[in-house]
Amino acid sequence: MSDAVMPLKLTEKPAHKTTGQFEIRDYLRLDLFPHFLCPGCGHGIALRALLWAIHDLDIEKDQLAVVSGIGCSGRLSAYIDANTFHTTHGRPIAFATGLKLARPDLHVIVITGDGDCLAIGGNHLIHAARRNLDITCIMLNNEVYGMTGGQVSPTTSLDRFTTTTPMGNQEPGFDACALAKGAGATFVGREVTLQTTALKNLMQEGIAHQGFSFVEVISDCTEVYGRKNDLGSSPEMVLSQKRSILPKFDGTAVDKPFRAGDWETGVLSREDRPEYYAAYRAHCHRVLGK
Amino acid sequence: MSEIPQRQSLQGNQACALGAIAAGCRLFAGYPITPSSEIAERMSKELPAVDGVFIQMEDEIASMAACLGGSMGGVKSMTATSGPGFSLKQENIGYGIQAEVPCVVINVMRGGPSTGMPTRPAQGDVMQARWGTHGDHPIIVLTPASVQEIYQQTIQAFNFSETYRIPVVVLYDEAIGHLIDTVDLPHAKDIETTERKWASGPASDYLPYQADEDGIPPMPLPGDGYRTHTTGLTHLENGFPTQVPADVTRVTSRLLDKIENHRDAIEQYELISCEDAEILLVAFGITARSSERAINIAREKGIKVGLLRPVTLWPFPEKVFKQLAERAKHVLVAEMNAGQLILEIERLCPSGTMVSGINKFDGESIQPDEILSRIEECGHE
Amino acid sequence: MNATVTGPTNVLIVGVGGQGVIMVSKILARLSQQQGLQVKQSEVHGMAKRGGSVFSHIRFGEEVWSPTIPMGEADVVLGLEWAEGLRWLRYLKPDSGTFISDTKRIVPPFSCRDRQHDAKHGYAHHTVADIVAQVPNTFAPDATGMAIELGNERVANTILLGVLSTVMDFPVKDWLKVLPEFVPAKTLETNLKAFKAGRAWTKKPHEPDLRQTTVQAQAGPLMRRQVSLEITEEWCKSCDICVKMCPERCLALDQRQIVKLVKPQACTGCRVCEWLCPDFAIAVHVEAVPAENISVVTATEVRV
Amino acid sequence: MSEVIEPRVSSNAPESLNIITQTGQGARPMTGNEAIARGVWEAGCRVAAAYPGTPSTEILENLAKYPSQDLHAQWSTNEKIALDVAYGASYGGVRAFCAMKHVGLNVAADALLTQAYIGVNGGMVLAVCDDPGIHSSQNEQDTRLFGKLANVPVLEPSDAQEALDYTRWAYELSEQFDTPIIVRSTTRIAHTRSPVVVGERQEFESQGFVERPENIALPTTARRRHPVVIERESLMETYFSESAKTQWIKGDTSVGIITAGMSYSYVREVLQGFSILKLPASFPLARDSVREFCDSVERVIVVEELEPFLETEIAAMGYKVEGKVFFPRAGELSPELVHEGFAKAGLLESRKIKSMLNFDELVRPPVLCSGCPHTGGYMALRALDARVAGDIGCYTLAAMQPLQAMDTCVSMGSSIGTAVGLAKAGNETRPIVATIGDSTFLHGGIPGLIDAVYNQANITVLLLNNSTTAMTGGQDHPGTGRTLRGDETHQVNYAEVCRAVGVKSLKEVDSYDLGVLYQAIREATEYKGVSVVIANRPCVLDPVKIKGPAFQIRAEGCTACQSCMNLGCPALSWSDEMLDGHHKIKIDETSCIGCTLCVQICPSDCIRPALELNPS
Repeated sequence: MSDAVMPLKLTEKPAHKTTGQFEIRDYLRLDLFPHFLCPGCGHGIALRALLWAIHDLDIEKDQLAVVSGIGCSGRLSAYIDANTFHTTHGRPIAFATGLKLARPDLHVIVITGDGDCLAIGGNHLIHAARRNLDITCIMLNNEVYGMTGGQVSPTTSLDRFTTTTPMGNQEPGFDACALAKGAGATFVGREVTLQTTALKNLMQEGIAHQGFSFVEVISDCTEVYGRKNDLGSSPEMVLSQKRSILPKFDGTAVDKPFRAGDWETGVLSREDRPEYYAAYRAHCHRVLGK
Repeated sequence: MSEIPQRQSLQGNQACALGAIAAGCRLFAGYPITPSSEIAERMSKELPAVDGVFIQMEDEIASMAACLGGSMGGVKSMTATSGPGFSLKQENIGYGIQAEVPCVVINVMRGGPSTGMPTRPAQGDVMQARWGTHGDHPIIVLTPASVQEIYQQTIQAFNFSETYRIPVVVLYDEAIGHLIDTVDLPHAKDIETTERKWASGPASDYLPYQADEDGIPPMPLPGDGYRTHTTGLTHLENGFPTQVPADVTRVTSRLLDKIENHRDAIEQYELISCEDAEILLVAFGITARSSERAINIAREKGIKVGLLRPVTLWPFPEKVFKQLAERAKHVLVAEMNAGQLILEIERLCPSGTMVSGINKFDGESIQPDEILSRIEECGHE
Repeated sequence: MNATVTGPTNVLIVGVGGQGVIMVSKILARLSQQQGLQVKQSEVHGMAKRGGSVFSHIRFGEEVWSPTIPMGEADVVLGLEWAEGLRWLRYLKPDSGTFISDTKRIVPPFSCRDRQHDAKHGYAHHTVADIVAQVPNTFAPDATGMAIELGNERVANTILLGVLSTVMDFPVKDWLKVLPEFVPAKTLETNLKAFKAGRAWTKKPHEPDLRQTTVQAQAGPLMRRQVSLEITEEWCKSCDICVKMCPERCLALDQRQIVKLVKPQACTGCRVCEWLCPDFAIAVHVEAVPAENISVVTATEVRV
Repeated sequence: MSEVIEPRVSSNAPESLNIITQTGQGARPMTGNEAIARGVWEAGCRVAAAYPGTPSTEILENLAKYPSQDLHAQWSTNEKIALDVAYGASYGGVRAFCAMKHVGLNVAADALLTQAYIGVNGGMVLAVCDDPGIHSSQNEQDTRLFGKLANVPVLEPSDAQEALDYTRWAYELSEQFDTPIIVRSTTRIAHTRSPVVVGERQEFESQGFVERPENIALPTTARRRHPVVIERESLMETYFSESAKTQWIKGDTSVGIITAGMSYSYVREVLQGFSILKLPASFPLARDSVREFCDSVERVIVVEELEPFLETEIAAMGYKVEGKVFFPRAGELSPELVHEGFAKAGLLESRKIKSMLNFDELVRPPVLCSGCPHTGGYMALRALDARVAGDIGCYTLAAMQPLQAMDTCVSMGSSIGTAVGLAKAGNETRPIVATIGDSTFLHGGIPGLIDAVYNQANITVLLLNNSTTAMTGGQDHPGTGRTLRGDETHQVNYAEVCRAVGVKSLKEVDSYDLGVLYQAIREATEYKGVSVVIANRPCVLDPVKIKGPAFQIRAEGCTACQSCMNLGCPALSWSDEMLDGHHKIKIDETSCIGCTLCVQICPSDCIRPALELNPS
């Protein structure tokens, strides 16, 4: 095995870059377009934000590895002109773990969905968060299993209808960010697709972060979930994302208080903790006297 | 000229780990399970010294995934488990086969089904190793019968895996896994290791699943500028999914042919006293060791019995077996299960050949006299 | 027979809704009434609290007929806001009028309406120095700033009232007597301080503050930015997000339900459509073009 | 007719304004509206009703300050109801009052024109405030013409003192001549403060309801009454000619100026020495006085605001009269315009104002307040590209930049009918939405809604419920659950009203919830038939000034897309910082009330609570 295959020193990541023309086409596999997502699917907006962040971080496409799981979110990796891996249901973080350990020089980004990440893949999420390996996990939360036709997911809101909750969902959902933070993720953030630039900035920070970063994207499934729950047209669903994230504060309106936010957005937590691979390698060297 | 090998007293599982290191394995992702845990333990000690990475994952699924992930990154990777964990790994073994990702999976067999008998040997995973994951697929399964052979076959497994871009299973039972024996460890330069066929040439012309004449496509290394897509979906030569029947037939056939067409190079076996055997005994792993003893005694008694010990359990060494079976009146299959390999034997035997099994699944290995008595029964017919 | 114009004292108090124009007017009206003069005070409100311009005419003298001050006849124009003060300068007696105005700027959203690249503010561009050059009797304190220092931004009008008191003939004690009738008891002390601060301000020498009030000038655009929208028809899935989210309502779906730039002159190249298109069907290109090469500022559409 | 030679002498200042009913102690400063209210109270009026309308609103608000045992004062649902209520009281034998703006009289006209035939039991006075210059109206119609049409006398005070005096006088005239009387005010009188000497309240013993045939308007009674009305007109012409309030200011007889109301003040302001005839009533014309005056001067010039009403009447008497040839027919008069008119007439030197003090004028149109709940609805309609039939209220401002989300606006309550017509025209491709405020809905919207349902019109009605009559300064109405005097009363439930008239598609939403609002309106427009969306949020000014925690813009996050500027929120303006040729935005924290509308629109998440950005 040659050294070239497995560089062992941690590569420095470039600092933030705020300017520069971003042409998304430079980052796409154009012959696959138009993409397969439904009209108005928020995943497309999230994908733009991700590629924009990558552009602004000046990451070489050759040095970028995108690992995805199964579901609508899983399909996104195919559209990115990079080293892309469309893996098995729930496992992208585990795949990414192996990949990152083998190739710490690569920027490894996981694209996953709410079902992929929190249900079948929940175990991998929490352990990856705990280890703090330098992976960025982007979870697109549209509250539903869109690819399989709209079944209930671990983030489906209460009373919402899905094909497997014909009488309305009665299971409480996960707060994915709280879960990730609780499990030890050293960078946790959440943003909605409507706030594309903020989403891009959050992703940019997440990718630049040394350690396991978790970014929840509030996306929308207009064709399956939206239709089933009467959530309106695509623009309405995008707009209504805002309703759930408005800043919390006490109102003084006469008849009723101003709306309180359901979710917080932006960088929710950040922690300085040794990155897994670097720490592992350094420790081994220390013990072995290298 | 080869140097004098280093001789060590080793447990089977330890030999496996050393074999892996010798083969160039630099990433091990595992999850503890009896009776395979010593492999992980030894790997965790060996890998840092060679700048490799050991990681104990959260479960066997993740172990398998991480193992594939490491390999996709260009590093020889391995995982080790036993039956229950092997079941969990099947999902991603399928991915490895479909996406053609080399890697090595060690399965140290124990009693089953389910939790079964963790500390007792068995050979019940023959069919799971072949058909454990869904769909039509090829597989390579190696089954060493001694501690020395564990060492060698682990290296062989990596070589096959790298050559044919396929997960390779090394299947042995608890008895050998925990057996301590003297092993000759060759000097590094005397160990033949195979490197993956990497993609080269202009990226614009490159199709990640466009096979060479040997049926095996060169693999892209991330960072080399090929920027390909890897998927578990049935995919075209360009790596992107297809559902067009003709395309699916073509690409899936190639996957199958990739192994089928290289049987001669892959199939390995050992023949003992088969030249004139009228009774052909087929056995592998620890059972082969009992069988050898039984044959020796039977031969002393004048019974014309021989042993075929498949080393590649899958693909099964068909050609040689058929030749032997032509001559044999009786074929005996000894295995520590209720009859698995025998199914393949029955399929391969010419009609009229008597096939019977020597089966045991009580957590004890099959003793030579048990085999001997069955040989004698056949000999007296 | 010659008719002559009679001359009561005319004070025009102007500002923006909510600044306290009416309170200042009432104080002055009361004061002059107490001096035994006839007073008329006319105001237009109604729209005032909707952020509009508020003005109040105060006329007092031996005989007052019209409630409004003829143009060019105001003895004092008192502005509670800079641009409002300037707006009513036309009413000031050209030779002898006194102009008193806070330098506070309340920029209306309307003056920020130009959406084109390199657009300029519509807010008044004259500085205190510009005005002093034309109206020697100008008092332009930063009353709001002084009021904030006193702890209550709302007493800026009382500071200006203090300035006003120095140019009127009424005795100071009368001013101080009227003030409590119109200000809330709890702010009386601050208001009295503010009144005195206003008076004191006029005693100090003041250089016209050249930094005040001028919106930071932008360098003249030698280059204009040309916007073009690249629409990939084949990729558009008619989701309507761009159409509904475009701040300028430039976009629409055509008969084939494909996005189209329908109001090119309104497009500012803000990129919101590009950002929110889940299908990457819109790309906004902004290119710098020499200004002389552009006759009409309009975006173009490229369909691919 | 009296002769006045000396100018009036100012009165002494009052010491206290505290006790509104107090009399004596000299003159006190009052607006015209306060003075009319005082006159109504002093006249012993027992019932007063009005619908708010600038510039008349404060009359009833001031009346409500007088003791409730003295008089009942109420907001009515519209001007016609107000007039009916007042007239009912008059039927009942007590003095009654009704106030409205000029266009309000259009609504009440149906009742008024017949009341003129019926006559009065208790004295009946209407104060109608015109709005020359259209400060806050949809036209500048001249109420004097209405007086003539209705055969109802029109008194024209020229300042606050006269506003009080004429109002009291009007009651005497009303009872003496058995007719309702209009006191016509204008914006300048209504909102000008000048000293007023007040009087005491008269109390009357009511004679109760008087049964007379003309109480019931039937063809037979009307036919009998019309000649009586005509005769009354000529009786009053004589009366006014003999009245001391018709003033002849003796002067140079080369020119005689005939004027009334506010115009009189302007004339006195700019012109001295000539003969002036000041008429207290524009209708019926004091013909004898006019004749005598005209005969005494060489040249007759009429100075009047708006229509050439007096000019036409006097010309019809056979005199050569000049007026509108010098003075504009449109817009409000001013000392400048009157001066220029006299200059044209050759009486004065034209006054050229030195224009050195001319500066760029800043455009500062009235805008919807920071946090105005109407903004959200129009943002949604704007995005929906709806054809919007607007109505009268603050929200009419949404027709202007930047919202520009209103296509029509006619008169109170017109929106729904207009929308029905647009729909029935059958050629509109955009969704048709009528927008109407809560007060306007109650005023004149409900019949329109019934019409829409009855005729199965395919329209959407957006009821902008801010729980007040905001445009006129926050008056109560039947939807607020409070009366003019602040007492609790039944509160109209709009949803029930809509359902009761047959609306099947109905949704109530929060005006600040942009996403939901948009969706509700969009779905409503897709409904076939009449759909109603009720958007609820209280006005941010009235009855309580709302101020929540302010927001601020994180400049580094602002992409200068200017999406938020479409709200037209006065708290938002450009900052000096620029990005890609566009100004970034800043928020004036003192005016931001924290409604979150801009936060909901911002695609960059750069608008955050000020407290979060500056915790100190």
